[in-house]
Amino acid sequence: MDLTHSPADEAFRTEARSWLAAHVPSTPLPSLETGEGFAAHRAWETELAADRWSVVSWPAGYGGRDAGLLRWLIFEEEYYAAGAPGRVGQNGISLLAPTLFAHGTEEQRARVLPPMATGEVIWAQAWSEPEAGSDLASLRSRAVRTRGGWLLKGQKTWSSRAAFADRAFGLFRSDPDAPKPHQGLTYLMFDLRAPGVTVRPIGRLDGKPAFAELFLDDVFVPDEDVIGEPGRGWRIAMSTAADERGLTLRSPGRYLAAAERLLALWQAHGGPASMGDRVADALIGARAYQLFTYAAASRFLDGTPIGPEASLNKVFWSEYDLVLHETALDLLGREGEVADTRWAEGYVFSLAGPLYAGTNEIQRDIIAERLLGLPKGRR
Amino acid sequence: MDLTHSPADEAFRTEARSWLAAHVPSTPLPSLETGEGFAAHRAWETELAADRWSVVSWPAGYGGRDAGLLRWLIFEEEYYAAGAPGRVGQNGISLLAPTLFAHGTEEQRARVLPPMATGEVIWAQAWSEPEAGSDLASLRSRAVRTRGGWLLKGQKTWSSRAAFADRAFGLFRSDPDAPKPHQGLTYLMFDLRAPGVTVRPIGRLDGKPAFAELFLDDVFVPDEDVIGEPGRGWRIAMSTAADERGLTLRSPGRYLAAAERLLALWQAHGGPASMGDRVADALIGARAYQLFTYAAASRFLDGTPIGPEASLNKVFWSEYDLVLHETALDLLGREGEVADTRWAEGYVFSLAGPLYAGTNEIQRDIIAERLLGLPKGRR
Amino acid sequence: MRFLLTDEQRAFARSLDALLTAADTPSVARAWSAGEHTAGRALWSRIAGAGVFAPAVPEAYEGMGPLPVELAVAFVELGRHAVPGPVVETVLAAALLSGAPEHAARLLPPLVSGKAMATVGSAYALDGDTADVVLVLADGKVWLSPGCRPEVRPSLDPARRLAVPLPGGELLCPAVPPDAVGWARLATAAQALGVGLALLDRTVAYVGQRIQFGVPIGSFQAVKHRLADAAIALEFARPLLFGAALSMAPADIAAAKVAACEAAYATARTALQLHGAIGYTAEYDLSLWLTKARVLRGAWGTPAECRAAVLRGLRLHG
Amino acid sequence: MRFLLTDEQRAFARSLDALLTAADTPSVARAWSAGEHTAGRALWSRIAGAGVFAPAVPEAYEGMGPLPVELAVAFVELGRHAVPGPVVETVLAAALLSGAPEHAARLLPPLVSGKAMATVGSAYALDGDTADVVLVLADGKVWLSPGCRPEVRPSLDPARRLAVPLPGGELLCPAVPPDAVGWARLATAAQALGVGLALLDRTVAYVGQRIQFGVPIGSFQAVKHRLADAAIALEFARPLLFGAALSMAPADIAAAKVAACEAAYATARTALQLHGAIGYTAEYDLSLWLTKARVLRGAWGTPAECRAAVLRGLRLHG
Repeated sequence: MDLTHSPADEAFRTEARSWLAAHVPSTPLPSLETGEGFAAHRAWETELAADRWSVVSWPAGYGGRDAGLLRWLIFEEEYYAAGAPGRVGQNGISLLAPTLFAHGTEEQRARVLPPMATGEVIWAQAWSEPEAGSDLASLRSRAVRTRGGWLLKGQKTWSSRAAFADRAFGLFRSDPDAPKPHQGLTYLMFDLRAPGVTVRPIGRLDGKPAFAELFLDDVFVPDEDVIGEPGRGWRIAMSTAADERGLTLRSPGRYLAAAERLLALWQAHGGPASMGDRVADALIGARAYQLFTYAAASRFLDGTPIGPEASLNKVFWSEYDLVLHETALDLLGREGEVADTRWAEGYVFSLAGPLYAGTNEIQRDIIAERLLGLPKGRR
Repeated sequence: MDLTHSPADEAFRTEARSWLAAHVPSTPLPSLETGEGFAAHRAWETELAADRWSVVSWPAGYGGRDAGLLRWLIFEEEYYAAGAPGRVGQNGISLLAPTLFAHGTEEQRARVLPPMATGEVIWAQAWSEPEAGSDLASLRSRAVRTRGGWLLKGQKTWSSRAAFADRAFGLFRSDPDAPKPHQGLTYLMFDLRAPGVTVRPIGRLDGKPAFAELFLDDVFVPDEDVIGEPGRGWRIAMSTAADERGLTLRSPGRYLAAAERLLALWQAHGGPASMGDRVADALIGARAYQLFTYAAASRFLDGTPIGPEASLNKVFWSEYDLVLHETALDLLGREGEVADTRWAEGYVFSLAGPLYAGTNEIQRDIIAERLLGLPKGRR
Repeated sequence: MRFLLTDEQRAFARSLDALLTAADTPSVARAWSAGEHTAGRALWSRIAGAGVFAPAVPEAYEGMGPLPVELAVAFVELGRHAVPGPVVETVLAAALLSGAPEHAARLLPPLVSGKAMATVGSAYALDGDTADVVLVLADGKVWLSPGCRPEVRPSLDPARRLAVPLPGGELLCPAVPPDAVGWARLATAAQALGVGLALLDRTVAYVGQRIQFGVPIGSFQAVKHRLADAAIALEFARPLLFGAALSMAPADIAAAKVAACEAAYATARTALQLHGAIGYTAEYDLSLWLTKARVLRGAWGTPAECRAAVLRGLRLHG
Repeated sequence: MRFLLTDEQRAFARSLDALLTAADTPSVARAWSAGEHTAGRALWSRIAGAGVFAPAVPEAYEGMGPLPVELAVAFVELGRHAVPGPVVETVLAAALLSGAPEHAARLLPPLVSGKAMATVGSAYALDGDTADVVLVLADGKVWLSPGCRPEVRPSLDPARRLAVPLPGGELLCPAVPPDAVGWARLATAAQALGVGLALLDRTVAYVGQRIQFGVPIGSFQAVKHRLADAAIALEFARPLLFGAALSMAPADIAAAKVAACEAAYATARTALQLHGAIGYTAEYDLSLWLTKARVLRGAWGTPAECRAAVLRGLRLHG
């Protein structure tokens, strides 16, 4: 049992830290949920990629450093400790790319991954539909066979980043006669500027267009943009979803940095004793999340797949993040109402945590049934 | 809208206050969950009754003062503010007596109520059975017809006060062939010292015998101790249960006094700012419970029956009571571990609140379905 | 002792409810958020005409006050309908001006009638970009400000526009009347309770019709229990509000504000969770109440300030 | 970096688990509560023989320490089985005596072997009525006490007997070694985690077989979600415990103690609620863990003291 990193890993940390110290913008970029901010964040992805810091865990051939899970965790710790910008490329990098590594063709990887790494192509996800929120098996958007490819018809929603992104990926019903609802789905990539695509940005609570509705009217997708076998999309997506809820969606580095900022805020307000317990709990929670992740990573590196404990992780970080931001706003007192601050923006972002990537209700059902073995029942 | 009491009611308050100031024991009685304490509390009931303070809301003919709901609330405020002992007669006074007033015969009232008022006869309740906790309709203990009465057979459990009490009341299955499980039940009173009754005291968490198991082996109950019509016991009991969960099980006076004591404890510990919010919330909660009760009492006096809002009340007081005692123990720090203190005893008592008199899970189902109108579902 | 609203008070609430339902208040609030004040000013005149501000103004200045219970009744409705604008601040301005007789006769009657809209602030003044009367609390004194800078800072509640008062102005009172802030707190508590009740109602309706996994999500026990907890919190805040209105004691008002604001915010969290993504969008009306529930917690007394006032002053036995 | 227990550490836990399962530890605990110490002393020898105390004692005094990770492994098992007696206090005594070489050679080896049982207290000393060595912390010094008064005060956990040390005694150390209490806190955190895990396991088993309304209550969503929350709290406390054992930094230990004790207590509340009345009885074994979960929160560092230590010392970037 050992929590110390190898000298080589520590050297990697030092290298990352030095690069970040020299490159992280000294003033925050505009919100990435605005057109101006999106462009600034895309430029930052390009800057990261120029020195191979945008996708450290990928193979070198695609722009990465073959960094492995532990170095990825180290990089994330340094990244957020340096106060670096949010990652506008995250949908592609942490959701689509693992799917391509597992299920894509060599041709797809060579074509799709390098421009993803440089920020030249920013990806949106297109999972949800108006009638299929937590219940993904009830998707209704269609992919209809045509010569050399597929025609997409239907509607997607809650497509994060789609207001400004270039391309999207998602599941479409290619065989409406399949015997079960989660069969007959196909995993596709498509261009958000292709003919037939209408993107309607949706404002989140603060009005910023953090996601969009997609109306798809006979959008042509060539066969080369199908991932894996047609009709097998559900299984392919579930492996992506397991990643999404697993170790890589929210790195511990993010919360370690946030908790340190909260402590500084509390101290700057004179360290009021009435708020001390909540600040202490934020510090404890960040450390717990870090160490939980190191334990899970150690098991994973030992060959144990990430199982239903991914649901523990999802509930924990999403509630932690929200409570941390609520504590910050309470410390700010009446100033906490002002919306164009980092804390307020983080608060609005954190409000979505418990309800996306599988609502926390679904996650608790999974924990109870799959981890604890309680009997299934109607929910 | 008016929160002031009439001059006559204030005079009643003054009279109660004076009497209590002159009579409340200056040192606390031993725990009423012990034999010694039970006897001391019974003597206190007798002392209350001697000056007609034991059952203020009953008619004068049975030992009361015809006090009405508002004066009962006033009396309870004064009673707990004076630091008076817990009421060992409460099962009879607040559960059985209302049933007798509603469903008993004049003969039963004349025979049962006066010795209940004086503490000569202390009553235990006998509702639950081992396989019927929250699911009372599944009761299995039998009442079998015999000449001039009934023979009880079976087992009851969680019979509070039964370790030391004189008599008990409960529901028994008199018609096992009734078409529905809540039909064919009969409401009976019986003697805990009758032949065939075995009382096995059960220790609560601190070991004190706060309740007992009752083994009933052909226990004879004369017809005169059946309340209402045989076979109609479920409906009769439900009206009692509605009272139990309604306004009279836990008076606001109890929590007003407890919150004041908590404030004094906090102040005695130097008023630590880190605990200030919790103490403030205890004060706020006690006031909220008092005012909620006055509003409910006003509606009731206007002719509106107590409906599913009784479930709001049950969840509130039971969780409030526990949190209040947890706060006190936390203020006491390591001293909070010592069990033979008033706070520790109150804590152990409060732990039972959320799980008896209808678990809080059942109460929340009721609130959701009957008050909010959400669709029924399997739980 | 009859701790129930009178028939007249209930009728007042119903009339406001009807007025605000007919007025399509959500679209008025959206326009207000965008800085388009025409519809909001029209609604303002109507609610003033219906008597929303009169309970806070003495009869000498064309009001009907002090009638804090009626004020609370009105502000629950304003919260239930997410009425935009400096409604609480106008009440506070009235309370402050009542202590400055030389100005009251001139400034108060237009506030009662709705011809003028007032705001009160310090670093920021809510909706100071459109208010006719801007009071500023600074150095423990009350100032009549020359107005606010035209640009506003955004609030987490888009319908609240935070304007920065211009420096200078006329001294109105050498000291802030101690009871005045109590009126603002009471009105805020009432508004918060109304916000929470609206969130509960809308969420109950939503989970009754939203189908997932083949059934209405309102039949799931986890959903039921969250809504039951919201109902409990709101229904125990309600008597605190009216009890405080009856006594107007600072600690009672503070207790009511804590309970109402915490209940409303907890209900907002539940409402958002049970709506899922659609609740997180600005275009869905729920957002009008969700965002307000958060910011009312801090307005005119943070939870910490109010709990401190409770510890200082709340005595449970009279 | 490999943040996992080794095979040897897992085997150590398994062997203790087997030993304590075979020993019918619940009945040992019940006898202990009644002041009948024979079975408990016998069990004490066996757990000491299995190596429970050796990790806290340096090799120079016949221990194997310092091995805080192994200590944590052992104490999770002691908690899981509700082992009675001053197990934490014996660890603390070992840590205190290690700083007093003139006494250590005499007093420590019997603690390692289980021949002697130690306790440490101030106002009260846990199980001081039976312990062979009683240390007292007073005035910032460590004293070797002549013993305790025979009568004990009851604890909320009946298996914990609070004895009052007799006055006087021999001065052992002029100052409490700063790291010593850390060992007690770590051991308490581990014990609490074990208590919480046992409560979760027993409750999961119970709700799977308890039928109400025709189905196992474990199929109700409200039941599932409470148990899921308990699992989350415990599984995030676990890495804090072992991380603290690796660093032995005071703030890390304090963080682990807060998290483990709060998780165990929350699990106890859930366990009681889901068991219903039977969980509230002393005769049902669940009570052994329920009551311990409450009192461990306060032992060797209250939540308030531990959170203060976190604020003073926990730095997240190294």
